[in-house]
Amino acid sequence: MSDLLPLAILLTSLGVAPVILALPDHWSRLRTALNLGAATIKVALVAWLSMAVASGADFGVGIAIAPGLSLELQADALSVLFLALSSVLWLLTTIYAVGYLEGGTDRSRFFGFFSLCVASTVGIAMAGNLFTFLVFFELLTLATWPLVVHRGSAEAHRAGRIYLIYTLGGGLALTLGTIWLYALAGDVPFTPRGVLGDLPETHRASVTAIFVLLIAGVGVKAALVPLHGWLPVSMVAPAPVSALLHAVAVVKSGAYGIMRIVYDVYGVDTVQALGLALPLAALAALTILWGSIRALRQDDLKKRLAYSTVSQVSYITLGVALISPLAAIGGLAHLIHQGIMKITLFLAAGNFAEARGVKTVSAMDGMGRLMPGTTLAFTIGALGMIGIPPLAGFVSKWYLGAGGLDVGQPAVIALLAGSSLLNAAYFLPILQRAWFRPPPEDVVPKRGIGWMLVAPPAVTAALVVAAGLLANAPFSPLGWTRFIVSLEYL
Amino acid sequence: MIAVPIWLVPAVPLALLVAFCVPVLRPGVRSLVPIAPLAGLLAALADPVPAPARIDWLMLGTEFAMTDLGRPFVAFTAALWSLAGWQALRLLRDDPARDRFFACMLMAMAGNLGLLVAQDIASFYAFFAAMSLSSWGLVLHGMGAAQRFAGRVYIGFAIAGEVVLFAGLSLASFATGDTRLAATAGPEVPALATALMAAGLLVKLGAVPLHLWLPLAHAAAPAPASAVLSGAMLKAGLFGLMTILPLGTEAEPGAAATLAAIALAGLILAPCLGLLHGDPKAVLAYSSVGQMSLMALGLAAALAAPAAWPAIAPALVLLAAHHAFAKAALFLGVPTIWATARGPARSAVLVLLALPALALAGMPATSGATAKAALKTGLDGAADGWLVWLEPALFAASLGTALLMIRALILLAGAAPKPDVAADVSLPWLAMSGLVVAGPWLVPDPPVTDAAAGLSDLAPIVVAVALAVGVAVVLRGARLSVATMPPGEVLSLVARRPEPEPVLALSAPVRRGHALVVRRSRPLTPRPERGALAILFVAAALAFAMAVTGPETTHEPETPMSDTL
Amino acid sequence: MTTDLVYHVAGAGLTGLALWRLATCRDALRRIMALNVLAIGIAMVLLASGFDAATGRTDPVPQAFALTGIVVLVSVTAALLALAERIGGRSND
Amino acid sequence: MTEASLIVSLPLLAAVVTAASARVARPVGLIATAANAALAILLARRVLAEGAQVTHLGGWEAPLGIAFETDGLAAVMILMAAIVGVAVAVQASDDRTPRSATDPGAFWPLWLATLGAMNALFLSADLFNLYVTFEILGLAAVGLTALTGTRRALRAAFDYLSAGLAGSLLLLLGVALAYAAAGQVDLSVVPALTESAQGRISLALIFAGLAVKAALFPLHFWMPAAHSSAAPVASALLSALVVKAAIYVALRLSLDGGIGAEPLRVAMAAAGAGAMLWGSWHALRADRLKLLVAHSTVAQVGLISLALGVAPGAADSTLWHAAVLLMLSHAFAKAAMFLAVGRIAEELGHDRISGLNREELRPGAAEFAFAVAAVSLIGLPPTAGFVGKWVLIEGLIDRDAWIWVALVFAGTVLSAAYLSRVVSRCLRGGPHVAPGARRPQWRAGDVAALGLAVSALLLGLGSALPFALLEITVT
Amino acid sequence: MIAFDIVLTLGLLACAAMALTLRDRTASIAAFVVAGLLIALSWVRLAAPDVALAEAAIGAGVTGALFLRSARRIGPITGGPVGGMSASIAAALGAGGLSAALFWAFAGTSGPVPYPPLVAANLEASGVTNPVTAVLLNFRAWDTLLEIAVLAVALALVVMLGPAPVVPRALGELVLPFARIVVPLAILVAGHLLWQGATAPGGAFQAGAVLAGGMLALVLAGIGPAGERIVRGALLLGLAGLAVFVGAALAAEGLTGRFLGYPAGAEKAWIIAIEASLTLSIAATLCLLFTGPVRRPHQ
Repeated sequence: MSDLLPLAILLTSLGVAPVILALPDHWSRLRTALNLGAATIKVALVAWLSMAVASGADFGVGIAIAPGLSLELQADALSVLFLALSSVLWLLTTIYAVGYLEGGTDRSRFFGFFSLCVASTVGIAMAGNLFTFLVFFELLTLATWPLVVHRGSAEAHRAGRIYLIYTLGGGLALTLGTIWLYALAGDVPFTPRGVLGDLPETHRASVTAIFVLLIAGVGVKAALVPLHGWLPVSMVAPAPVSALLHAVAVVKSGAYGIMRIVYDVYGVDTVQALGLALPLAALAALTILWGSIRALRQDDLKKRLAYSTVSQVSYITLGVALISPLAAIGGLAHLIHQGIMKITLFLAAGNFAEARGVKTVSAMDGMGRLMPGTTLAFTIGALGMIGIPPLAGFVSKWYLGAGGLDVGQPAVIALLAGSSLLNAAYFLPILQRAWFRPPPEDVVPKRGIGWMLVAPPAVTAALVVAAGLLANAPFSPLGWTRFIVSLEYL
Repeated sequence: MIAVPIWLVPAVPLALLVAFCVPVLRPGVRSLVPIAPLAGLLAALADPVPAPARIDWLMLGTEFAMTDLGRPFVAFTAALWSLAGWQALRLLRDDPARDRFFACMLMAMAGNLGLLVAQDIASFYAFFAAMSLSSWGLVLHGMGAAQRFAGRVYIGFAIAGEVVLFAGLSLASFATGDTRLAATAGPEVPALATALMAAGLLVKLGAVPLHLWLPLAHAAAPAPASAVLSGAMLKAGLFGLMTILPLGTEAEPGAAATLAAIALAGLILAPCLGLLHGDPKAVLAYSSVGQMSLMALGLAAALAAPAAWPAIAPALVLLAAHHAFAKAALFLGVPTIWATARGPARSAVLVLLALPALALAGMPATSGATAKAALKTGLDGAADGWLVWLEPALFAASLGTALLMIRALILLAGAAPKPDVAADVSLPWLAMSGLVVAGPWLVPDPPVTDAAAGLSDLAPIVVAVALAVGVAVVLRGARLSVATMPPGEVLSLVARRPEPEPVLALSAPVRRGHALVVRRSRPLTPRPERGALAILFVAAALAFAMAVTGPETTHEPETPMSDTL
Repeated sequence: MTTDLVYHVAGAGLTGLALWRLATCRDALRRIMALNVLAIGIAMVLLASGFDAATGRTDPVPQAFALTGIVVLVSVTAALLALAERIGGRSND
Repeated sequence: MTEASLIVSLPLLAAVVTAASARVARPVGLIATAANAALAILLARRVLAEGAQVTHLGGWEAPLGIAFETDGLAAVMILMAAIVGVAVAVQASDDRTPRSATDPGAFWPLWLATLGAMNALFLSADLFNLYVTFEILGLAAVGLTALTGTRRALRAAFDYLSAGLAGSLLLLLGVALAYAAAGQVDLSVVPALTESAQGRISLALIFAGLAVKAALFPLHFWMPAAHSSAAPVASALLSALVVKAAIYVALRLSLDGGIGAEPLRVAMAAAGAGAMLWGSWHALRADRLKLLVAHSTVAQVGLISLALGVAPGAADSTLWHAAVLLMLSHAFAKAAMFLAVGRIAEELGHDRISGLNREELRPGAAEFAFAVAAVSLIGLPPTAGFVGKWVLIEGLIDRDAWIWVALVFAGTVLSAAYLSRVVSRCLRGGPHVAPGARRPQWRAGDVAALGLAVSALLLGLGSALPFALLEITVT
Repeated sequence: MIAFDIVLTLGLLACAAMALTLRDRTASIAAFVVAGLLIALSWVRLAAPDVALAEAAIGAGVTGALFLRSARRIGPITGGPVGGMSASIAAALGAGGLSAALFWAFAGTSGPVPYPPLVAANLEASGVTNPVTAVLLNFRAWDTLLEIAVLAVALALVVMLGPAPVVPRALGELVLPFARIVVPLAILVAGHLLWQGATAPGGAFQAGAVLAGGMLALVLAGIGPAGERIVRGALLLGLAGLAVFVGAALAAEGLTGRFLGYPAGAEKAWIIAIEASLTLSIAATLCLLFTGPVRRPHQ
């Protein structure tokens, strides 16, 4: 059984998806039961898996597709990190989505594709080789598209079209890169410290070209600067979608992809030998600043958060690109921290929109008084993003800074400081409006929101605080990333 | 004495804060606010200093310890927080947004106490950030336009300071390789790291070029908050500097000169700008800037002559404690003034207020005198090069403070009473005044002072009184009134949108007749700030010239500017 | 030798003629007729190449092919004509 | 009774029975299709177990008699025809769907004849025999096209039959020339043909005939009208299976070295590329669903022939495997798509793309099947189309044929463009969805379409089986 | 004799050209039938008697009849030549080039001819002496089976399309006596051809065609009953041929283990039996292809 654990984790959501898709819309109790059941089982299985992986066991199950091609699922330390993030947050977001979509149309379709998305995210996490990664990467695009256009309005479809163009374009680049690599190197399993052997010497030009293609393909989802256009546009999607997918699942799979490519396909020293680390770091830095600057001017709350995601995800890319164990720890930890912080913000933003119809920053006056719980969660998330110490953001920024110095790039510290300032510049005004402005007189509660909408952001906010405070605990995200990096960099 | 675990010091306020979130517990917790810091006080006063505690799983491995440097700081900070909390309870009894105020206050209290006992970089920085961010809440409490403007300026400086401190700390911790706070003062820490850390802390200290937020914040915040802001939080900056600067190890002439220049600028500028303000709390704020610059001067001296550090350290601590109590007494006095109608009650209060004012001015037989004397003796040991100038600087400081005190008392005397302020606001103020009076006896081992020094202490006060009387006569004769200056002298120029006329907490005394600057017939809007601006740039240029030339070239002919002082 | 040469000419001629006609007329019936002529042409070429002038006999296998070709041709022609009638019957486009 | 002989004769017998009495047509048709599927599976297992077999009909050796070559390739194609056939039969058996105006039971004999002809074609190893099987296939396919009896369908059927006949006669001419040049007509003669000039001309004629039959780009004029006006079940069979027969024969000849001649390969590749671009362009501009799907067939056939064109004969075994896998995935996906289109047109009453989204009718299982089939057609993972394109591009990259890689990607992008036109319209609705909007209830057609679409998806995962079979092909 | 061939070829080409270019339908069909006959003659010249017989009966006879029927229903040719002169010139050049190439290719071939010796060697094992019948019914019986399948499918297609049935109008009084003579003669000739096929040119297809001719004469003369049941019977008979052939093939495999491998010794009997059933079914099919099925009630 132990070897089939990855498959079981994958099937908990992959198997449930078609069943939910087939359910008629008004069977909401059964659908919710299925959803929540699958989510809790998955979290339990992931917990068991992480315990096992921590004690050194490794898992692998695969089927051969064609001569030289096989779908492999494996669970190593890095995949458990991403697995934990996506499974826990999926449980919370499912609860939120059930509350959020009360009385909406096409709910079976929504939840069907929702669990399909998570299945593909889990698949991406547990991919054993580049081919499997590509398969689930594309599956993610297909599964997220109907969610982006879920509202069915013209604007949603415009966003859907843009989203599809970007992600399919990226998918094609990734496919070309992967096929080219397979043509040169045969099967490309993910093995710590790379698997290219002597290829970089013999085929230097094509290996570099492949790297560019792979990073471009994955970079679309990691929202690196020139390829980030789809993220703010797809904010038209309902709140749970933008929360789980555009802040956690899709964007993180892009960053995770970059990690896998740099660590497990090329290997850290090959990337450095090819001189590709610096441009990638520069691109990440550019994205960090660009995202924050654009976020300053967005009045729409979700768009501002979207641009902040664009900037924050590039911390991870920066951590990976700075070839140093400390930066790697920072980057990997930020994968988790940014996830829980950003989902708090998006869920809170969803509550504001749902309960009070507040969608823009200028309308946030006095929200602290009207919705204290959600605004507190939003504040914790925002402060975490800025990097205020007791919260999670500080820990990853601390390690990123240390990593930058370790590589002899003090500019990283300046970058981190600058971006913290920018983060403060676009988050603090919101907090100031929410807490220190009297609410407008004519506000009328649009819809009383139940516990299903309030609880998830509160829980994730608690996670943010815990991840920051208990950073040094063995099972905290930081502890786990140290365990991973020890494998990668030894 | 009972052994208080060291980690309890920041934990009690935090626990109260968490309890505060539960609505049903709120009234009970609110009344506990003044008692929260007492855990810190007990820890500080406990005879066997509580053992250091190391918690590995918290943040990046936190460590708490009551160092002998931190002990006095914790003591006076805790006392001050509890009295301010007590008065805040009374003052804001029927303010609808008081819960938010108390939440911010608890967080600031936890941050302030926490950073004094934190021994590792991450938790120090965490408590430091918590303190400055939550005090932003205190500044914004009034929710008026002035509060918003002050808040924006405050948070801008605070965040910039924090980010710079973060950069410095990470550079230092990387260089030394370990995360303990003490290590940041180590020899192998690069100069850039120390400079960055110092800059971050100087913002909190309120040193001159970075002081612009201080008067604004103090004027805008409610009185108890201002008391805590200037009394306890500024001292946190000093405490930080004392831990990160390599004091007592080797001479740092360059840094010492810069720090001295900043201090001198502050000493001279603070009184000038303070006098122009109509709001007593702003005047008191400027006096805090002056006092903090004095302490910075002490640090500069220690940097220049490391040998003198063992003498200067206790003096600085004493000076800090004395300034904390005196300034808090004055700030807590303001609501008392509002609560008492004009007449005999107010004059009694004014007399009682005169005590801390005089202490601040260095009146002999008050804690101020002892503190200044201690500083003088400490500085003597380092008499070389520009240190010679310290003597006149101390004199100027006392003179400036005295003038400011007089101005403040005059303003307070004329302040209109506010009916809605409860009478029992004065109790905490009385307690604080008691502490000020008992100051010299509380100090465990007062430095020895000779009688002669006592006389020379009196001189500045006498000169100040004379000057004040002279100016008053001249003004009354020419029927001129001093036009008050809008707060945030430089920043008010850059206000983007025409801020609505800031509604000051205290309306300036309206008097017919001519302003200092005769208004021309053309409806030119009065520009008193331009005058002040000129003074500002002159003083800064002087200070910079002083710094660049450095100690070995002092004997050249000074620039003419300094003679006119 | 010359006999099968003559019939090669005939076969090639018929094929060319049929193909030319196919390319230049739209009327259903004449197209069907052209296809028939084409088939006959091909059968002729096939049998001519199977004809052995020396023995005067033709290889039986191409004969079988030709026979099969004829039967297939008639069935397809019948189908084509049925379709043409159904279309033509309704209205002349 | 070996599976080979049974699989060939059973459909013909069933065709006769179903043609004889319309009353018993449906049950017999269903049983026959199921039996055929079982036989196909048995055949594949036998080939896997014992490798390729040659059965000489009537006991006569190759040049004189006709031989059945049941190797991996034939087994895969027969399996394809069987599975698609089962799904189509399931939809056709749903008698509530309005059948042809002429004769409700007419579908079954024509379908069984097509099935029998295809099985015979896949097994036969004789050029003339291929010609005769092509004739049966052509006639039956025309019958399917004319099933609906509308004027457009009849006109399209006429054009299809005349083009088909012209194609077959060209093929016959090629066979005749092959006989003249090499003296015999079984497949083993093909390598000899490539030496002499006459032989190469005969191969050229044969490929021209096949190109017409396969509707390859310049000779495809008849196909869009035929496939779009036929009944949904019919067009599913036409696009998915009948077109594949001609491509299969081209592949079989290339495997025997027939395609060695350079001009033929370049012609096929160029025609393929042209077809992709032309088909996609017209699909983008089509306003009716069936026309769009028909043009997409032209494009996909182009892709497959491109794969064949660039594979330099049997020596390089990976590229033609890709072509076969592309054929398989296209067969499943296109059949599913046509069945889905049929169901959509039935529910909506029309198949105009612009009118796809009607407020009172929410998208049902058919739209979902269409979407899944679209994913397989575009060639996104994990479908068989993706694996096929993967193997193709990997082979091309090995050969540094970058132009063709670019073309394949262009084809993918274009297909994504014109298919997303349709799928995005199915998801419209949003706020103004009528409250009483119902979802079409499930019908046999939905089950068939969804089954096929999902099998196209799963074929990607299970493509180890076809690859194993293709290993056993006799070259 | 070469002169005869040349004249025959020229005549053939002329008739074909007339058939394809004349605008009057009946004239072109007449030319087509004459061409068919000339082609039958050329098959004789090319020593392929079986093919000549089939060509005459099916190529000229049945096809001509079908054309005449359709011509009457479709009406005169409308519309001018397609695409103007330049298109036809281009088409002419193309066609000319291709036919020249074909001629060169076919004339130039002198490759090996393995079939005649093989057929000769296996002739007596095939159970019949006529090599063509041996090839058709034994060596390549599979081709013939599929050919019958083509016929059956065509029949099914035509039945499905359901064109209007031929309504025999009175064709004058000569038709009846003509039919009285022709029908029995046709039956006799068909029987002879069938039996002779085993040893000499003849066989199922030629016999079937002649029989079909006889039936057509009956139908046209209006003598034969045109009732629904008779037509259904003919349809079943038409389809039965394929069923019998496939059944025989499977039975043969049951007996000898070889698909279409007739049991040793009894090949002639099996072939004759199959040929008999084929003759009947071909006759019925061809007749139905011409007359078309009875109008379906819901038409």
